[in-house]
Amino acid sequence: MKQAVRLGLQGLAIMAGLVAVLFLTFAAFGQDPVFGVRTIFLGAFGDAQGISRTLVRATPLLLAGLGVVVAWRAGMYNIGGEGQYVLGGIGGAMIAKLLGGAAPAALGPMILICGVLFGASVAALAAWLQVKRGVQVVVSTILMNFLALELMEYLLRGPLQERKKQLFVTDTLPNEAMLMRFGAQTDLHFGIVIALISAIGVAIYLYLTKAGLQLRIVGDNPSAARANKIPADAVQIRAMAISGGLCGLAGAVDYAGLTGRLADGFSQNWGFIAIPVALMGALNPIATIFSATYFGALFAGSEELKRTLPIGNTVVPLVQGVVVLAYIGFVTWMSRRKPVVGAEE
Amino acid sequence: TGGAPEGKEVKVEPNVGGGKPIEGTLKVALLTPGNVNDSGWSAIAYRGLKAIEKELGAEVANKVATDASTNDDLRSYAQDGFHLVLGHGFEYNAPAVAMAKEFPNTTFVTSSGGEFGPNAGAFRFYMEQAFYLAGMMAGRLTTTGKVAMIGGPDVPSIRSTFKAFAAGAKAAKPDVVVIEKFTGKNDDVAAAKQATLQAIAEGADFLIHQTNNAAPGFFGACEEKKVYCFGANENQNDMSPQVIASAVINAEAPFVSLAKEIKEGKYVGGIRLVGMVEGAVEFVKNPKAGAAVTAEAQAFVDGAADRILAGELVVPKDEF
Amino acid sequence: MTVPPEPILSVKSVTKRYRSVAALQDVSADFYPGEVHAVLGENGAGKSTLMGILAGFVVPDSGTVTLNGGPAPIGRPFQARDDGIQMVHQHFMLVPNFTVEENLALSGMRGLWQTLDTKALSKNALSRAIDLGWKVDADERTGSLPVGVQQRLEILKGVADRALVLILDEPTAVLSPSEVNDLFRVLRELKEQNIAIILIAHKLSEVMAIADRVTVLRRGKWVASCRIEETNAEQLEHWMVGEVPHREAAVSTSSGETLLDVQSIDVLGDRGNLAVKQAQFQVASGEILGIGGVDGNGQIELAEALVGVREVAQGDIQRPDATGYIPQDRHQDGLALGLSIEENTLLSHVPQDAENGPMLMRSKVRRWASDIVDRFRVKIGEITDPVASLSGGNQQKVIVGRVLSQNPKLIVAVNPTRGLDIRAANDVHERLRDAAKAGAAVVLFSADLDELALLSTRQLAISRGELGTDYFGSIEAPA
Amino acid sequence: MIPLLLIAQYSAPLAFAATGETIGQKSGVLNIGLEGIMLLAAYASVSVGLATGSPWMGMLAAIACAIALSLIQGFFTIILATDQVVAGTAVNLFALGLTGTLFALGAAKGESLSGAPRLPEMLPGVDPVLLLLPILVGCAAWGLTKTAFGLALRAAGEYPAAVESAGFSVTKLRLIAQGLNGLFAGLGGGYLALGLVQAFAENMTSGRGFVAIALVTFGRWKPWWALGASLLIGALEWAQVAMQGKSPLPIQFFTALPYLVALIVLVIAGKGTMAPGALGLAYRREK
Ligand SMILES: Nc1ncnc2c1ncn2[C@@H]1O[C@H](COP(=O)(O)OP(=O)(O)OP(=O)(O)O)[C@@H](O)[C@H]1O
Ligand SMILES: Nc1ncnc2c1ncn2[C@@H]1O[C@H](COP(=O)(O)OP(=O)(O)OP(=O)(O)O)[C@@H](O)[C@H]1O
Ligand SMILES: [Mg+2]
Ligand SMILES: [Mg+2]
Repeated sequence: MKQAVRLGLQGLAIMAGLVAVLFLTFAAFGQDPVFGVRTIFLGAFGDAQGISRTLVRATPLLLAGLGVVVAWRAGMYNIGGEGQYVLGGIGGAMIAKLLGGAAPAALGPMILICGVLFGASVAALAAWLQVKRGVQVVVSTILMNFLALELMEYLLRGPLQERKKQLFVTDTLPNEAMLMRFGAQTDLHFGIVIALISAIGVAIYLYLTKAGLQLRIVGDNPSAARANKIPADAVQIRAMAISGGLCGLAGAVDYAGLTGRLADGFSQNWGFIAIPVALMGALNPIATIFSATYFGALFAGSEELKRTLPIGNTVVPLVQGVVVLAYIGFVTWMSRRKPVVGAEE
Repeated sequence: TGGAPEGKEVKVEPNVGGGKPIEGTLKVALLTPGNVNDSGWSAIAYRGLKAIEKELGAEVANKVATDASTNDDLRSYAQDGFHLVLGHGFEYNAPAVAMAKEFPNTTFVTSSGGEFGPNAGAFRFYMEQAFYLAGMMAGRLTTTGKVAMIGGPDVPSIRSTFKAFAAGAKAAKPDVVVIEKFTGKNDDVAAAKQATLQAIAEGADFLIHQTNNAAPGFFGACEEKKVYCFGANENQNDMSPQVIASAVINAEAPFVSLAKEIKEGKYVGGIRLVGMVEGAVEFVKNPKAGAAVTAEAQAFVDGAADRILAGELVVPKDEF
Repeated sequence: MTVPPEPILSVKSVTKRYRSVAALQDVSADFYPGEVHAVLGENGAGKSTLMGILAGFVVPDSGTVTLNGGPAPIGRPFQARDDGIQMVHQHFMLVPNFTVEENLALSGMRGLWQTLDTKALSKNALSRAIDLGWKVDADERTGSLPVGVQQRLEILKGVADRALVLILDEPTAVLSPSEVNDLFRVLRELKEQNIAIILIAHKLSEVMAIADRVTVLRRGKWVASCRIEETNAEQLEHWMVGEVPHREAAVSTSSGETLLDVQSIDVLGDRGNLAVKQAQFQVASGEILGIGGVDGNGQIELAEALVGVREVAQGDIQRPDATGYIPQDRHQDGLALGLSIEENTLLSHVPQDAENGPMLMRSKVRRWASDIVDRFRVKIGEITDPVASLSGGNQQKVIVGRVLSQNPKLIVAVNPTRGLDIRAANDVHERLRDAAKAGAAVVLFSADLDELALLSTRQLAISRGELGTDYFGSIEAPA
Repeated sequence: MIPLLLIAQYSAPLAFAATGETIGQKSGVLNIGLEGIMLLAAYASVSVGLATGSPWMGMLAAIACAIALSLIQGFFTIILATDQVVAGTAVNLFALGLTGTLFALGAAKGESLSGAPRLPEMLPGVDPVLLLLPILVGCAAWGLTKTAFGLALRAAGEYPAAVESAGFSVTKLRLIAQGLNGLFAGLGGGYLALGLVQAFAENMTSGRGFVAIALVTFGRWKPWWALGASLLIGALEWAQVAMQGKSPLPIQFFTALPYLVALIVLVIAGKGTMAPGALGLAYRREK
């Protein structure tokens, strides 16, 4: 109980701190801070449109954030979420192209499955390269991000180009193949449910299954895992596959739920932002729901801001950078002050 | 799964007119693919928007819209009672036409794109005309027999203008070699310079570009190597002494006349091609170019321009 | 030898608290030049804390420390080092990827802003090595040297320059008997050079062999100090733990069925070297096979091969399905320190009834973990606390507990009591013996001859990857 | 044929950044914020160069800003011991947002960030910064292997506890390394903007910082090798520009080539055992 109160207070303190950071950032650039913070808040939570906007932004962040959680918990520093997200979209678009107009109702689920498989396979490849060839995942996934983007650009100009061969985009998905929408008033789609289910699934996997326990053991101490016959290499490759699968799912969900097509601007850096999302969620799948929502709100609110301020576009990453630094600084500072749990007689 | 309900549930639909004259302040919103300070594609549209604000006293708003936010942005502006929502790019066309069905009282117009509806349409800047003229001038003036085009991102609109430039060059000098390089990026100034230097090294002595934000790299290379070049999109004649002319889009005139139509309730959905005849596209020579442009070449190009204006010369363009 | 009247280093009534824990309470001691002064005590008695204060790493809450009659540089470890107080840490402070010369140069450097002459910077240390009769290859990669040699480097770092006091924290724990002998020879030599040597050790036989003077701590309090002649092993043990723990004799040889059958196996090390050559032996139910030897002679590789963690390059091993492995280094191989105590009890084995398909049954897991904590008397706060919050001994009990609770037919244990105090070590010994009595085959690797003698029914020695019988040295009596 | 000088010029930003990152990684710190630090330096070099009319002031500003941002990141990763990847990601976001916002504010006032003054050339095509590159790479290689500081710095990246016991502060060493990393990133970003094109555009680093991080592994944590790797990638880039239009392969294949080659080389070179032992691990002093 006391713990819950303390956590709650800490959460409040963090929220207050984050608002203060927003406030100061606006002030620093000579913008009216009250107006700025108000606009962001109303844009994110002001009405049904705002809330839906927040949830729509939070969806890929949560899915990719969960991907980061799973990989990092296994000691694999996957920073290739962006590339895996793009590949998820590519996978979805490929199956849509392959099936042509056939079975539009079954297409939605197929897109998601293909997205997962595409993301999972490259991430697993990166893991395999680390385990077998010593190529660090941190480095290989950076390079794979670039490669995924180039691949998408190529596909949009070749095999995946729309039917009329005029634009560098894919055909737009038929409505029946899109994920269920919650109303015509907003973009809110079924993806948020998929993301929430995934969060619960990841939580169950990590904390309530043997495989999840093994994954965390490997991440904490691969040497101990090996000495206890837990196949650390296989566990790490599996973790990366799950991680890449979730990031790929994020891409596929955005494709089938939001954009309905792939274009050069498909990559919106959700895969990168997912890293601070996961870390602010303390690498815990349930807490990641909240941090993804927070970031989603920041993006959604800043959409409103972009409509009104000339610096609206660029001030968002600035705020995010400051927020993440302030947050990790605060958390580290707190954990230093926290008394060490000792068990001395 | 299942698609979005077909517009049945739409309740937020301010009565802002449509088909009838608008009383009170006209509200116009603009979506651009990039920041409006890119001194390129997005900047053009912003100038058009500012002209609407000034000449019609309209309330204006603008925003960068990505693929993920396009629908939301179109819808939000419509819900906020904007009478005209401009999407500056082919990528907004399909979503805008679809969205127009849900908001019959708002007009959605995109730059480029092939779809339209009763309250939605597009106008296509016939930029190819100016590029064609630039190509002719380059073809006429080149001493190496090689001219070049430097592109940033590889997109249909840029490819189409490059085709027109190449056609113009060939029209002036049938055996001209046309070099084409893309950097693949919008903002990599160094890559733009690199590509330009390479094209010059391959022999090009007249170059045109579509590098948007990265244009300083293009001009820098031309200046360094003392070769002549053309500006694009905006009037870039002052950006470097090497610029002999610019292929310019004037969005002001078509934007303002469009806004007027909306205000007077006269807009009819469709696709319009706006080019040199409408004053939307222009090939502006640089008065400071001096001897770089021979009188003969200038006359040659002027003649072609006249034929374009007279409708005798149809410049090739891609559909997109 | 004569005892000079003045101590070189002395502490008066020092107290050091770590929040609720009083690591040291009102402790005083004097250390004299030319003497080996042993500091004894159970795990957590405060020995390392006291050494930390002497070497300037730890700032006491109260009390005074004097060096040569003047104030000692408290809290300024580098000043302390320059003043001649040198410390050899329990965990070596050597860069594994550096050459010996680079490591010696690193510790010989006095400033950063100079060009590097590793030869010159390591010259002192290397010449001391020759004085002390040690052969050291300056170009060898440090990490690939045996522990004993690494420890020599640590000592060389300490005595390279002016050394008045040399502090060694549990130096013998990692050494073979002959290496211990060599260390003691060197300590005696250094003693002759009038250096004050302070030594922490858990083994009384070693203390009796080398020390001139002892100080005993118990739970942070000073218990006794005296010259070694004035006391004996029993009394020291009494001072340390209050009562002398009961010791059982080794189990008698049993003639049960053969559970482990090792047929001329070769095992490769991490770098592809042949770590174990043609090992061949059997262990029967109820038997405890002791394998002695110096660290780095193939024990780890053999142990890992026995339990199936490492593949054999050649030969064959027949082993029962249920095997338990107590690895040598609990932090490296035994525990996932970031996970809870409960989760660490599942590290080597998840009990069958706690598994339901892929799922873990929370209540069953909790019961399994609490059982281990209860039966092995692990002192914990909450079972969901991180295992890192436990003291070294209690961490070891978690490992021993989870391994023995799965009722393995084969137990392979490597130095299971290293660093444990007498009482905790006795506990572990008893558990292993019980397991053997209950019919398991036990293979015990230990560098500790006493432990081998106490537990094993049969003994082998391993040297350079080969198993033999006559390896054991013995500890020489003081000259 | 691409003149070697051009390859050197256009790979210099990568080479500066990769050399700095090599120093940083040798001390145990992975600097994911490299991209952002270069971007800030690029902005500072052009805006200050234009404002003062002096390219020297521009370069100085680039270096100063890069070091400052690098040390801010160091405050988090080294002093507070937060996760290095997250802090670096945050720094990238921060720099992208900061430079973009300043650029937008300037553009709104009608300021343009092109046509900055350039540094005088010492030899044709070689300005003092480019000349500095081999000198500084040499200094870095020499400093890492032939000075006491280099030994301590490498030890801090391998086994920090040993450094502390030898009497040197791991925190201080890593901060110095992070500062040097910033210095090099500043030169790289400044050279990219002021040296090569005398102009700034939003996000003009276009991933060069990330590629530089990969080049450190590619270069086996050795400054000269990092320079070599940068030159190789630079040569590939030139080759792709040159080959464009002369081959039926899609443009994207060529633009992907440098990343593809880097990845393939890493796979072939195999086991990264050369990586510093404590790379990416925060060090907290025991008390
Ligand atoms: N940095 C610290 N923070 C908190 N408690 C500490 C710290 N260092 C030591 N202690 C506590 O102080 C007590 C004495 O520890 P110390 O390390 O001096 O014991 P020791 O006699 O060296 O034990 P061992 O034989 O296990 O090495 C222990 O209870 C320990 O938990
Ligand atoms: N988080 C902690 N809080 C309080 N005391 C701790 C903590 N972690 C360790 N200690 C204490 O610090 C001392 C040293 O810990 P460690 O685990 O190294 O024990 P050890 O017996 O000295 O082990 P080893 O011989 O393997 O070094 C122990 O006495 C332990 O109780
Ligand atoms: Mg101790
Ligand atoms: Mg100990």
